[in-house]
Amino acid sequence: MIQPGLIELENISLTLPGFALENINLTIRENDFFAVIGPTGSGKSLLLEGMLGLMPFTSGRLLFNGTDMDRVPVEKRGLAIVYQDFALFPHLDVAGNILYGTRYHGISRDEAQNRLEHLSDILGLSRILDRRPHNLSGGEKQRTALARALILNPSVLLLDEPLSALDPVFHGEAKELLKRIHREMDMTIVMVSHNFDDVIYLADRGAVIHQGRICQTGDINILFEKPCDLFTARFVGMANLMPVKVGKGRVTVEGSDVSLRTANQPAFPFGYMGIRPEDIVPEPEGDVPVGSEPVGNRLRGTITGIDNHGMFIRVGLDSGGLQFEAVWPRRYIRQYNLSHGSGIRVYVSPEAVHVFREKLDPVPGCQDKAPLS
Amino acid sequence: MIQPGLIELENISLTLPGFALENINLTIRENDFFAVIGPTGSGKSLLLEGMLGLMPFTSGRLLFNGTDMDRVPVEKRGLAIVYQDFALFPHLDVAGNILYGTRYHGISRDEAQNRLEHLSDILGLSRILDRRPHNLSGGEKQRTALARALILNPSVLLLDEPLSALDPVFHGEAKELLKRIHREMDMTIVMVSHNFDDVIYLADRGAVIHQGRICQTGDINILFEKPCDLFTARFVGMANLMPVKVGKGRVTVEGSDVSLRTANQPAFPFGYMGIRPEDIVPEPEGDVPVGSEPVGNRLRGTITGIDNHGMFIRVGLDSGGLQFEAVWPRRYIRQYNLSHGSGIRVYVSPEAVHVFREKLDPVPGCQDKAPLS
Amino acid sequence: MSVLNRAKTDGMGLFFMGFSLPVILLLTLPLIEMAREPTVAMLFNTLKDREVMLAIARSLGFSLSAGLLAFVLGTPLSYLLARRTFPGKKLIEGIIDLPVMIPHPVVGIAILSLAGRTHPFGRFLADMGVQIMGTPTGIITVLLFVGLPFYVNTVKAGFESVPARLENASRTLGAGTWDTFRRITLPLTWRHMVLGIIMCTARAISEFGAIVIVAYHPMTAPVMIYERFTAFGLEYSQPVAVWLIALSLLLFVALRMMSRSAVQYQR
Amino acid sequence: MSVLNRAKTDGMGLFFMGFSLPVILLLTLPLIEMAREPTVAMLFNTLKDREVMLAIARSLGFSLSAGLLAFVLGTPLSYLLARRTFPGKKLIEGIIDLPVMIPHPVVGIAILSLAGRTHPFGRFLADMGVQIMGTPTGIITVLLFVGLPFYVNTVKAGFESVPARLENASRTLGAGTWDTFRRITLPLTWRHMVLGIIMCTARAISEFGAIVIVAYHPMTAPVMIYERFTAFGLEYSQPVAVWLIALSLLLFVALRMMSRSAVQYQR
Amino acid sequence: APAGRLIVFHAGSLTVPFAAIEKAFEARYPHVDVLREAGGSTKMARLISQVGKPADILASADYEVIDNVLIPGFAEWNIRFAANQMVLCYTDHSRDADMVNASNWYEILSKPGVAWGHSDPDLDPCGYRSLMVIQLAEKFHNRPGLYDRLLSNRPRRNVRPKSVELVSLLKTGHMDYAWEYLSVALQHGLRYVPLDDRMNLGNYKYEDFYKQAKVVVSGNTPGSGRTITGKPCTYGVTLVRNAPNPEAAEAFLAFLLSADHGLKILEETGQPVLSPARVPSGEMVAKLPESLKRLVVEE
Ligand SMILES: Nc1ncnc2c1ncn2[C@@H]1O[C@H](COP(=O)(O)OP(=O)(O)OP(=O)(O)O)[C@@H](O)[C@H]1O
Ligand SMILES: Nc1ncnc2c1ncn2[C@@H]1O[C@H](COP(=O)(O)OP(=O)(O)OP(=O)(O)O)[C@@H](O)[C@H]1O
Ligand SMILES: [Mg+2]
Ligand SMILES: [Mg+2]
Repeated sequence: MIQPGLIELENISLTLPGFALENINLTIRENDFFAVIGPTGSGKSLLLEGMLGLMPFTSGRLLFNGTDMDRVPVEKRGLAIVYQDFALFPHLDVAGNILYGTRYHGISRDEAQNRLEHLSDILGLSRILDRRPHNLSGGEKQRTALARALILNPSVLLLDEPLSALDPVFHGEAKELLKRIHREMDMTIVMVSHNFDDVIYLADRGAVIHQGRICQTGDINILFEKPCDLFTARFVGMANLMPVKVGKGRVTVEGSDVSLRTANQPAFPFGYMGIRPEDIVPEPEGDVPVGSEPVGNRLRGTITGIDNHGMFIRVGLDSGGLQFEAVWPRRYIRQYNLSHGSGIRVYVSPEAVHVFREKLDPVPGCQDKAPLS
Repeated sequence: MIQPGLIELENISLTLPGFALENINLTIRENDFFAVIGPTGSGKSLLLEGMLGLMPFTSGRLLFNGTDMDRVPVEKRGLAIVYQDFALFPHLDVAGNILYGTRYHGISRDEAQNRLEHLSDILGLSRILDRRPHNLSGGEKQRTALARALILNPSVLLLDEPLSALDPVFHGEAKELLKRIHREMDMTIVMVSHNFDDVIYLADRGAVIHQGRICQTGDINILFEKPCDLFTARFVGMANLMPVKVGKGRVTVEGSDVSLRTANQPAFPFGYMGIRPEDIVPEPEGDVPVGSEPVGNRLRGTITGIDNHGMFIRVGLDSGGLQFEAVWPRRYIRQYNLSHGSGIRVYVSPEAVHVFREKLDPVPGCQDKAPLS
Repeated sequence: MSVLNRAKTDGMGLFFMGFSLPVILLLTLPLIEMAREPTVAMLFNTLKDREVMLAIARSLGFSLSAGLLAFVLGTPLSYLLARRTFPGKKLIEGIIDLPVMIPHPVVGIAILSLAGRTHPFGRFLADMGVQIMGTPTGIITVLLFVGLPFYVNTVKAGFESVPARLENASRTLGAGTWDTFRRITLPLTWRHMVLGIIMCTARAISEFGAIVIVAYHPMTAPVMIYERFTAFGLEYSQPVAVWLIALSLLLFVALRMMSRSAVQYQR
Repeated sequence: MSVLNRAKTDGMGLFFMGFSLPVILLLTLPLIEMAREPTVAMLFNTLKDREVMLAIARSLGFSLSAGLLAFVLGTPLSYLLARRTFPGKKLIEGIIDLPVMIPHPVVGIAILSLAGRTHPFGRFLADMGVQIMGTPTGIITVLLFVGLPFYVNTVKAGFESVPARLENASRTLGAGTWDTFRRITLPLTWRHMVLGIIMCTARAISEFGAIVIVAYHPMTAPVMIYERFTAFGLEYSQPVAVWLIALSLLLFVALRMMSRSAVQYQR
Repeated sequence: APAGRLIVFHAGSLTVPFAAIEKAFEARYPHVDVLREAGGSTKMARLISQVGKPADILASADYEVIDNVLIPGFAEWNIRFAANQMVLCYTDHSRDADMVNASNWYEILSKPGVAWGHSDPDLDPCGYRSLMVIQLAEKFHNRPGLYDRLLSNRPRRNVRPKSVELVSLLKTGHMDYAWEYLSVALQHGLRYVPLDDRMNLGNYKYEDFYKQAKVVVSGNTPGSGRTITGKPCTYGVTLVRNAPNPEAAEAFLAFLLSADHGLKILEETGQPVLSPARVPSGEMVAKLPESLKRLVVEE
């Protein structure tokens, strides 16, 4: 049995009638919590199936700790997967499900029993070990599926949208559980998810996949805060996207005199600026507060709209003829006396001013079609 | 054809083998955007099916604008529904799907054609009218399903988890669309959803359902901010739940000397306090800022943990031996120099201190089983 | 759920293939034998024999009639079985499967007795001018009896494969039960119906034991094959069988093409 | 997808029920006729006739053997058809359905010709000591031939209803293809297999046209029914039919109970 | 003029000649459509008497079937129109085909490994006649116990419902020898062992010798028995009472019994005939339709 930790995909392709994964290069390091995100139908699940060996790659190399996996059958790869709908065996009870794989991993009966007790203790399954899957609640099913994978001490755990079917209560629970597992057990986790909150909360590193190609990969915060191209920026929820001229340490929005300092100096003369709506911060009129950035990056604008449903409000701002969008906690309405047409001063930290190109050269085609509009 | 606007459910029950809706009383007013929330399997979809007439109620009365619906077949009730997975007719093209119901609503061919053009214009479907559903992306399917319902000018639109299957990009789009439709068209909307962000963003009023019973109903903000019982409080994400003694204008946490002012005076001597984690606001050391609440509701505490993954950080506080939980924007780390073990002053506005009973008397059984822990 | 061929690492697949061989041989050897026997000249001679062509035409015609009758009479029942619950449903499902297990001569005898002039039902039929014995009516009745389970089970599965939610959606859009059936259910189960007709017709074409009792004449192909085999020997019966099977396959291919040229869609 | 009875507002349901009546009559009337005919005394007399009981026992025994053989030989093929793609798959699926449409005498004739000493395959069989004509071997071969499509199609559907993801999940847990088949696929399709055996056995019990050519003796029930009918008349043939059907129903109920007492689960 | 459908039930062994007669008759009477139905003689008779299957004419391989099953309820008279004799058929592939002859056939049939068969005595006259031939051989060759010895070498599976079915079994090599009528052997081009007239049931002169053969076949109910005594092979034909098409039936019978047509065709196809056809009693002759009276003689 292989004990992968480091997973490398080199120039992987997987061609199906009507869809193809192309030129996938990816390194998942030992102990990573690695997230794969992308629109529906972009090939995320296919990528996992390929890694498992359930879908043969058309070309390229898949290496686990440097060993080529091409001829290694599914059951010898040492990956465990938890499917979105758990795929529990309906004819076995919870204990039977959890113990299912132990005999193939050279785990003795006693040892398996010990692990079963330990896991069902941690996961709160002790009292339902003799129930069949169809009698379980969503959360119980999920924990059973996890236990079934974890009892084998897999060095790599794949999760395909593990949380999307849960209601908010189960959801929160399950998220914490995953976090704990990754923290406490020595395990590489690869997770496919549509939920950015989960991804940001859980993952260290990640990749954005679009139409079968990797658009960007790296640290998860960088993925969300410094997307490299316009597609990724839009996909990860970057707002206030505007074409800019790049100057020394600042950018100037094309066709206006709005100019902002930016923390990183881009290496290209033209590009796009993006600011997350929650990074535009209102400031009380009057002096700049103590301890805050002394110079610049303050804009004065007029409020053009307030959408005050929910915990957070969405505010439209007009500044120098440009339309900005900000998201603020609800109590700011009272705190800053927000109302339609009123003026306000906002601050954007230079770290929050992201600059990127429209298209990334090495991956042509990836950004051909903007999914929004 | 009935033109319902006002929907009243009086003492509705629906008994199935293994599950029952019981004693449902609900009024959905004309032009409401009404949300139904609750854990999985609580009976939300069943309630919609009952209103449609697809599942016969066992007892009780369902009134549309005062008319009893008991003997009115599905197709005469004048409700339109959009299912989570859209339920498009696979053998008809987009135009065929959208026009499907027009002939049963006395809409002339010309009029139907006009409406089709208008709607496909608004919804961006003009270029795909001759495509079949299986060729459509998730977002296109969703808009087709909406158009199919909207072309009939229904006075009531039911939505069963209309957004849960969409990726974040489609999701945002679709949410805006629903908002616009409700704002611009004269329509009552009833929506089932698991996504509280969507619910708070879209709905005016709502109901919480649990194990086939209504736990609470009313204004959506009140539902989330002032849950009446412990189950609802937990379900809508209320945190910092602690048993309290109720005094005049304030509550005192049992077994401690922490005491907070509260905006509403409860009518019972003992109960539970809850504070949303984002309503605990840090304050810089020093004087109380200008313009803020002058007296009280300030706590001094020690930071016991910071979970700094994601846009928002989750902070644990120990104050007077009690454990509080707060959620703050990430930049507060720098702004307030947060670190494990450091002291901090926080403020909780009296409006944010919610007080409720453990159980509501009129709905026994509803809160029997706490879903959390 | 199509899973691609993963032959290279898959011992079980190979083993299973080896294990399937006897079955495939069992099915193909007799067929090959049947088709191998007649010489080409014999085949063409048979083609000129009017009796043979008539018998084959009758077999195809009567069987297809049974298939179409199953379509008309069996569709509503299939729909009810797929969509509704009602008392006695299990019983009816059991009865539908019975013709499969009743010995074929018994089927013939039972239908014949029922239609005999000594039986009240037979007298009723006679008064209505309906003759069973030795008539196309009788043959088609027998064929319908043995073929119906095939139609009903196929089409029932078809109706079950149409999500009830599509029908519900149609009704919420204002279409009544009839319109919903016509505009949603029917187009979506069309191909199952064609398949059901094919299955019913195929089963009917093979029937011998019951027909030979109800109607030796007008002679259908299986009866003729039997007669030729017993009286003249193999070389006269096999060409008839080859032509019958070849022509029915042609018929089925044509039917399937027809249904395919109708609306194509994926779910 | 069970939808409750909504009779009160549903004209289509009533209409469909009315339309289903002829079909139900067509199926039940001959059956009732068959069971009505023999007197109780006659039924009990028949029970004492050793020949009859032997023939029924043979029919049940041979048919069940064919069913069990279909289980052993047909299961791997069904699995391959449900799970794999391979060249010629469509062809094999077509061949599997052929026995349904081949006239029963032709089946008998083809198998007989194949097994004759004038045929190389027949000589091979003879050298192996296998006799087809007039032996249980021959009868079971015929029954397997006509019953196999029923088994394979039922069990194929069973395999298809097991999500491939469950098998994949098993393999990711370390179980090889064999263990996966044994511990996941088999228990989950067990009931389909029992149903397949029942269907195959049921079809085999009814066979007459092919058997009568391959083996007049040892006499199976349908042949005996035919013989009794011709030699002694109706009143001696019908009791045999009634007992055959009654006993086979009993057998099927027992089989189903067995499979039910095995693991019960919902998906 | 006769017209319409004419239903003729006949013994399986008459299929070949009757197919030819049908052709000739239909050429003569183009408005008549002859529908032949072949089967074991007893079965065909029962279809008429018990199921009420409509038929105009029954031609039986044993005239006694008509006497026993149909007269008087379903028919009034019985004309004997053809004869036959029993032969032992075989093919080139049969074991010992190169050495079998009239004097050693019974030795060969008793050899283990030689498969021989006959049709079911309960259903087919050819069946009990086959058994009679062996009994007569026992007498003729003076080999006591021959009958039992031969039958113990004939497994039950070699008994088939109809003698014509044995032809295919011979041809496919499932059987080495089979008992058939001479006419069938000729029609199917089989090789055969001709037997002495005292055994082959084909010669009226030996009626008394034939009487020594007695075979028990099933009676009217299962389990009961009925003894049949050896007689020459004589085919009978009758008009079924309440025939749907009596006019055409009469025409067909006249055609069949006329020496220029039916009897000639029968002879040409290897079927020995009784020319002219015979009727047992004057009483019966009186019941015949006028057109037939002149074609028969009283015995
Ligand atoms: N076996 C297959 N044969 C052909 N095409 C397939 C197959 N499996 C998946 N596809 C196609 O490949 C594309 C990618 O599928 P995949 O399941 O990987 O998407 P995904 O990124 O997981 O989407 P989602 O977020 O909706 O789960 C889809 O267009 C799908 O239709
Ligand atoms: N036709 C039916 N017969 C019996 N039980 C049913 C039927 N339909 C639904 N149920 C049961 O009723 C309960 C409520 O189902 P419902 O679909 O209304 O849940 P829900 O609140 O919509 O859940 P979710 O959020 O998961 O969609 C479930 O336990 C379900 O199993
Ligand atoms: Mg996926
Ligand atoms: Mg639901």
